[in-house]
Amino acid sequence: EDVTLQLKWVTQAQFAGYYVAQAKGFYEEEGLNVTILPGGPDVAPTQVIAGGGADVVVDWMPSALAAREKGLALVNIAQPFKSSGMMLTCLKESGVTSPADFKGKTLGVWFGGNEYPFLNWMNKLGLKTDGTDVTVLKQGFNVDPLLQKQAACISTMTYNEYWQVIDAGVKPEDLITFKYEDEGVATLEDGLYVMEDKLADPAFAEKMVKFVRASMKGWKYAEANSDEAAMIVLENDETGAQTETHQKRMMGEIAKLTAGSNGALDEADYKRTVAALMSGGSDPVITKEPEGAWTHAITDAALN
Amino acid sequence: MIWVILSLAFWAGAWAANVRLSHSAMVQSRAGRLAVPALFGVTILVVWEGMVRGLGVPGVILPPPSAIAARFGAELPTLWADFRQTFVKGALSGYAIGCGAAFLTAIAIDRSPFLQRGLLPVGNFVAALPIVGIAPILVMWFGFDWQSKAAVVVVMVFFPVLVNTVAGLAASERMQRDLMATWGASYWQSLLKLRLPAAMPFVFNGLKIATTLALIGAIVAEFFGSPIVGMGFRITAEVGRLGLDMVWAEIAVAALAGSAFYGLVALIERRVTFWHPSQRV
Amino acid sequence: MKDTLNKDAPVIEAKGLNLVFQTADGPVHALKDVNLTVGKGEFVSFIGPSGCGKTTFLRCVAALEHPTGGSLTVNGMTPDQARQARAYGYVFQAAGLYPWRTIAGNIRLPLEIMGFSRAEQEERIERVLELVELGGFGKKFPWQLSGGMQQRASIARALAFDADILLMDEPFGALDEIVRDRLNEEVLKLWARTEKTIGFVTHSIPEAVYLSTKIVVMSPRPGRITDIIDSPLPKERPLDIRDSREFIEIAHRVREGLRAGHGDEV
Amino acid sequence: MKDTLNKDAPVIEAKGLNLVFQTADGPVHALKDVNLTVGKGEFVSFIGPSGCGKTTFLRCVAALEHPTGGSLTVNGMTPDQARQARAYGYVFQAAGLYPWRTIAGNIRLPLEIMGFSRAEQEERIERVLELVELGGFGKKFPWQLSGGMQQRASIARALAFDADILLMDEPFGALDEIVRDRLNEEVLKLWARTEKTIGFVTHSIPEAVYLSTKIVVMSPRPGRITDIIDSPLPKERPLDIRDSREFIEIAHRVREGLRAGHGDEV
Amino acid sequence: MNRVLPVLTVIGVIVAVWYAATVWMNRTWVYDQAARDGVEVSFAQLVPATLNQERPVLPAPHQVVTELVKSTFGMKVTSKKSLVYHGWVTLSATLLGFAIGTGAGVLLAVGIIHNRAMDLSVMPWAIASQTIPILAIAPMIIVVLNSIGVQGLLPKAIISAYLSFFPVVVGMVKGLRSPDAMQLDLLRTYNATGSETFAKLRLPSSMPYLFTSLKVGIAASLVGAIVGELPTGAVAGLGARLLSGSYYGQTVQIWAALFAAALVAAALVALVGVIEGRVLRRMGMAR
Ligand SMILES: Nc1ncnc2c1ncn2[C@@H]1O[C@H](COP(=O)(O)OP(=O)(O)OP(=O)(O)O)[C@@H](O)[C@H]1O
Ligand SMILES: Nc1ncnc2c1ncn2[C@@H]1O[C@H](COP(=O)(O)OP(=O)(O)OP(=O)(O)O)[C@@H](O)[C@H]1O
Ligand SMILES: Cc1ncc(C[n+]2csc(CCO)c2C)c(N)n1
Ligand SMILES: [Mg+2]
Ligand SMILES: [Mg+2]
Repeated sequence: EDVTLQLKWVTQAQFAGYYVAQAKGFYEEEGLNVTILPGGPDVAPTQVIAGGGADVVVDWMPSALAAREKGLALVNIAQPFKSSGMMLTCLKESGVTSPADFKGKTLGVWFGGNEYPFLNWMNKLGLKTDGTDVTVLKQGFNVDPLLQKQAACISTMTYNEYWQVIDAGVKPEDLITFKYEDEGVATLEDGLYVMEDKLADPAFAEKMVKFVRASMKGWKYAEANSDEAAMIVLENDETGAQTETHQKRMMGEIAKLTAGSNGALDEADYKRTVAALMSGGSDPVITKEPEGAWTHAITDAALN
Repeated sequence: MIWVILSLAFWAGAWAANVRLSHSAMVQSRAGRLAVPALFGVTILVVWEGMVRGLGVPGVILPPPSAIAARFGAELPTLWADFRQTFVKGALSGYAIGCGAAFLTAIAIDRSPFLQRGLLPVGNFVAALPIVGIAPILVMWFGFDWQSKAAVVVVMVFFPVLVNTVAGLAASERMQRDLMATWGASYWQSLLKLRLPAAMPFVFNGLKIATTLALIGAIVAEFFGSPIVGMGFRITAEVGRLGLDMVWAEIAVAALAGSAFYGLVALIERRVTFWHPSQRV
Repeated sequence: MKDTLNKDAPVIEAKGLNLVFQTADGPVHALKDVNLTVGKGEFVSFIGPSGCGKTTFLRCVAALEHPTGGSLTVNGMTPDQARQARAYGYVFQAAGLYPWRTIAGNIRLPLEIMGFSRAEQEERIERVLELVELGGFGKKFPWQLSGGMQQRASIARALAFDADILLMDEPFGALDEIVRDRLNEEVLKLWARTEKTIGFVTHSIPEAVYLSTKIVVMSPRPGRITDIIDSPLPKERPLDIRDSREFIEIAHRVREGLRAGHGDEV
Repeated sequence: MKDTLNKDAPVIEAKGLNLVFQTADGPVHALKDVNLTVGKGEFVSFIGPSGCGKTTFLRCVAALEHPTGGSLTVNGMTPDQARQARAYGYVFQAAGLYPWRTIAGNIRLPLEIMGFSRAEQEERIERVLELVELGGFGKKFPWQLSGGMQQRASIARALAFDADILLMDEPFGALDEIVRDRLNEEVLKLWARTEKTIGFVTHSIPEAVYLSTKIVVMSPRPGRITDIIDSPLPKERPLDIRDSREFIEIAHRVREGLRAGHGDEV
Repeated sequence: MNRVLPVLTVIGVIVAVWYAATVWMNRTWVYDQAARDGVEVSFAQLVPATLNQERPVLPAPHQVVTELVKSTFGMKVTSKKSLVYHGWVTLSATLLGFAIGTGAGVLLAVGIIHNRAMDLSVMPWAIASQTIPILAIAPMIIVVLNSIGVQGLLPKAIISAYLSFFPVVVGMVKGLRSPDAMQLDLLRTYNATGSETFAKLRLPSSMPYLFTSLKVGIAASLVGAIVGELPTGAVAGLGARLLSGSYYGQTVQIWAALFAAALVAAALVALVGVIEGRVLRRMGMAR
């Protein structure tokens, strides 16, 4: 049975579980033939699945819920990531010591569906993002705005961009970070989503059960064998741009985020995410409580 | 299905009407010459709408023109702000600086065949550098606001204008140059009175190519970092939230602005090079 | 012969002039060993088969080509110096008007370059347009005129600034016989009035004989002078002088010269 | 009047022909009320000042322009039908050779289009190249030839496919007198041999008189025929017929006709 | 070969300016690091420190060249770190796209000159099509093609074709219209058909124009192929190389990929130029 998985970003340890499951033959054991499509800045997983280019996608919940409200009925079938790895990383020399200092500063943010947690946080802090309180910079693919001091803070992931800043020669003690988890504004990250209408087909649901089961096996293996997982990812990187040290370190950080999850979505986390997204000030990401945006049916079948 | 058939029927009808129109006396008039491409454009929109509806293409993949138009109407202030940021600040300033610099450079190297022989191949090489590679670098250098967009535009328009202007400065006929020589005209006199006028058709060729490059350059550069306003910014942001109708509204603005800009330069060209045979039809 | 015209030093003096063009297919010997002396106020016609170097010689005189051998002086100076002294009015084989300027604008161009005052420009444009019978066409653009009218405009342009030496390369090639006759008369009148030195290329034997004080017959490959005929015709020449015995005799001699040069080439 | 030449029905017959060009500046009356009958095997020259409509008339005959009034038949058909019957050989005012074809290739072009066999193509090319004295130049490209040679090549091209009607628009304008004389003789020979009907535009009075059985004198704005002169000269014409009394008389009449037409316009 | 010296001179000047700029643009970083470490740097220390940074704002020329050479010749061509491998991926999409774009452009041009309705209606829209930011619609094209089952090389080639057809249309229309009235009239006197006129007059006379636009078109194709690589997950190709270099802040890698792209473009343009020379010489149009 063929399954196509569309990732949210380029091949890296963030998606180690899937690559491990494939390399270790976990998918094969389930009788699945899985194709993993890497993503990138120009790939919107929601659009790919809407176009029928993938059976299942990895996406962040805010963007998936926003798409659902736009009429694209995505359903969360599993949530391998328990906690959020997103944070704002600031240069100490910019004078930021706490969120109270954001006022008047320039902050770098990812757009393209990743801006919601940030906007929600700023709303909570009572800071306007239209340039009156903070100046928002749509940051590109890299950490240059911080290194060039074009921004006081930029968005980073604990497992990736933060280390690029460090690799660039900035010392950890020159930096100050604000994790979304710690600020109480975290939203759910990498989950698995499928189309609602397809899920109604029992054969497809069955296939997804197998897929989730094998994927979670992959994740747990990756958590336990961090370095091996990183090497597997490296082998799958077609661009040849990844480095071993970076991926090993990333895998270590990723393991911390997946640690708390057995794959099933925690309803409390879901509620928290929805509440955060609906409170988004004048421009909430979603306007009404989503219905049927997640199911335990797959994970229940897969994990028992 | 009915939508598909209707739109195909409309296509056939419009095509027949256009063929008729273009052979009638109407085309002699200005209105007639505008009617044909307008009808063609309307046909594209109707077929698009019919196909999207008839084949049930989801709006998150390709929205129908009606939805785009509705969003366009609803978001005019945003579109205007984006247009000002990207087109007026980024593209226009870059266009002016880039074309101006290229023109002056062309005149500067005009006297030196040595420089021309050396600079043009290197210039062609630089012009072949893909903008998707240059844009991130320039954003890193010039910051994320419009200045870096203008810089990208400058890089993009510089060489086409330079190459065309240099070619144009060599375009005067030998006999015309010889005439200047028999009158003992100075370098500047023959530049001003002969070679620049003769170069104008070429210069405008470059200027016209540069108009389309300018807008594309400014938008693309925004993909690599921008403030939270601008056409490129809006496109990335809206793609992420599946606001495809807004994306297409921005694309429509880009196409309208680009075509208008091109048309304006073509109009100026008509005024300036009225004497050229290609303008005399 | 009419040596009295050579009032003082020769205006154009070519001694053993040679010009070889280096082309991709090898050298082309365009002028070989050309010796010619032209005095002030002379009217010299050049005649010869296509490709024999008539244009090339005129271009050398105007410093548009540089001889590869021999010496050439104009008013005792090098051709380049003479050009800087604005000694030349040149009418090319094709009209060569600038399409972005009106007829008047074209005639004004050399006047602007030579720094004539605005008023004088207007006055001169008016005058030469009348001379070539184009009065009233000053505001037209070149492409709005027929070929013959364009050619006349280019003659007017060369006359406007009163150069000492007028070089004309088949100026009347595109005109019909009647207009040609009329313009021949005009040129003769102008020449008689102003004592300009004129170099004139033509393919027409009657025209050459009618206009010139000196007819230079050339032959091609490599271009050289085969005959120089000093005309005994008087300075006043009504059109019917063309039926005179003297005229017919000179024409005959020119034709013979041409025929001889044609031996090797069609 | 050599009416004997009109063996049967007229080849070209124009009755009250009018042609008005609609231009941006208003209408241009290029041909007004032109009446002309040309019999088979006649050699008709058109002469008149620049812009009088000579080219336009020839173009009407060849169906390249369509009259706005009056009637015009060619071999009893409309010009368009005659063109479809491939009745014309046309030599344009400029040589108009295709630069990407050799001289032979240029001459082959109409033969290809008219579907001659390969062997016959070769044979004809050979023959017409000899005729215009370009034997051996078949493999050259046009720009490798002088202007005069190019013009001869374009004449060869028009002769290659033996059209009944040969229309030539100032074919010898770019040539010097000697070559011109020689080609005039050739054309006459060709005409005498083949009994083609020839329409011929020229600015040269002697040329018109020397070649034609009929000389059409035109005057401009609006273009009309002012005189039609049937030549009494015999069909065999040595070059020195030009010194004969008859010749000079006809030339005189043509010149008078031209001068009259020139009254209003230069 | 009288070009070599001028080109070398210009390159020499550029390299010199580049080195100076390298020192200038990278100096902030050196000073900042020094300030963080609390030490002073002299100019003599500054220069070497700016020329060999791992993440320079502007890499020094020798860094780029080293990287270029290393990733071109320094490894197996099948390696994913080899520029030859990535260059080939891009090149294949470029060539396919160029073929499609040229074909479409020529056909469109033929339509335009033979059909007045097309002439009037297509040109303005062809111009408008080029003002659309391709980078914005490339992802949509990929998704739409994907949904009808087209994957792999073709979607990239289509984006590449989108950029290259325009110059070809413009050049071909100009070229096919370049015969003057007299040349056309000549064929009418032979009563030549439309297709004979096309084959024997319009097509040959359009050749110089065609080649000029092919040179523009093939460079545009390359840019299109690179742009097309980004929304396909950017897994391989020079575009992927640019992007991943950018994403991981590997400035030197970006510059190397950039130069590789320009070199490929230059080589392609030169190749078209050689073919142009051959063809035109055979046709007798090159003098
Ligand atoms: N720039 C040049 N390069 C190479 N050869 C040239 C150049 N100019 C002229 N020639 C050659 O020099 C010779 C003389 O040319 P020139 O133009 O002086 O002839 P001409 O007597 O004026 O002929 P025509 O009566 O046709 O105008 C010709 O064979 C010509 O091909
Ligand atoms: N296509 C056209 N459109 C408008 N006017 C035209 C056109 N062709 C010719 N004319 C005008 O018609 C008149 C006759 O032109 P034609 O070319 O027949 O003159 P011609 O007798 O051949 O002159 P020449 O001796 O200069 O060749 C001219 O006034 C010309 O300007
Ligand atoms: C242009 C662009 N930049 C950043 C992200 C954000 N993002 C989403 S997942 C992920 C992986 C973290 O290493 C990152 C960075 C994006 N989607 N698009
Ligand atoms: Mg000449
Ligand atoms: Mg004519």
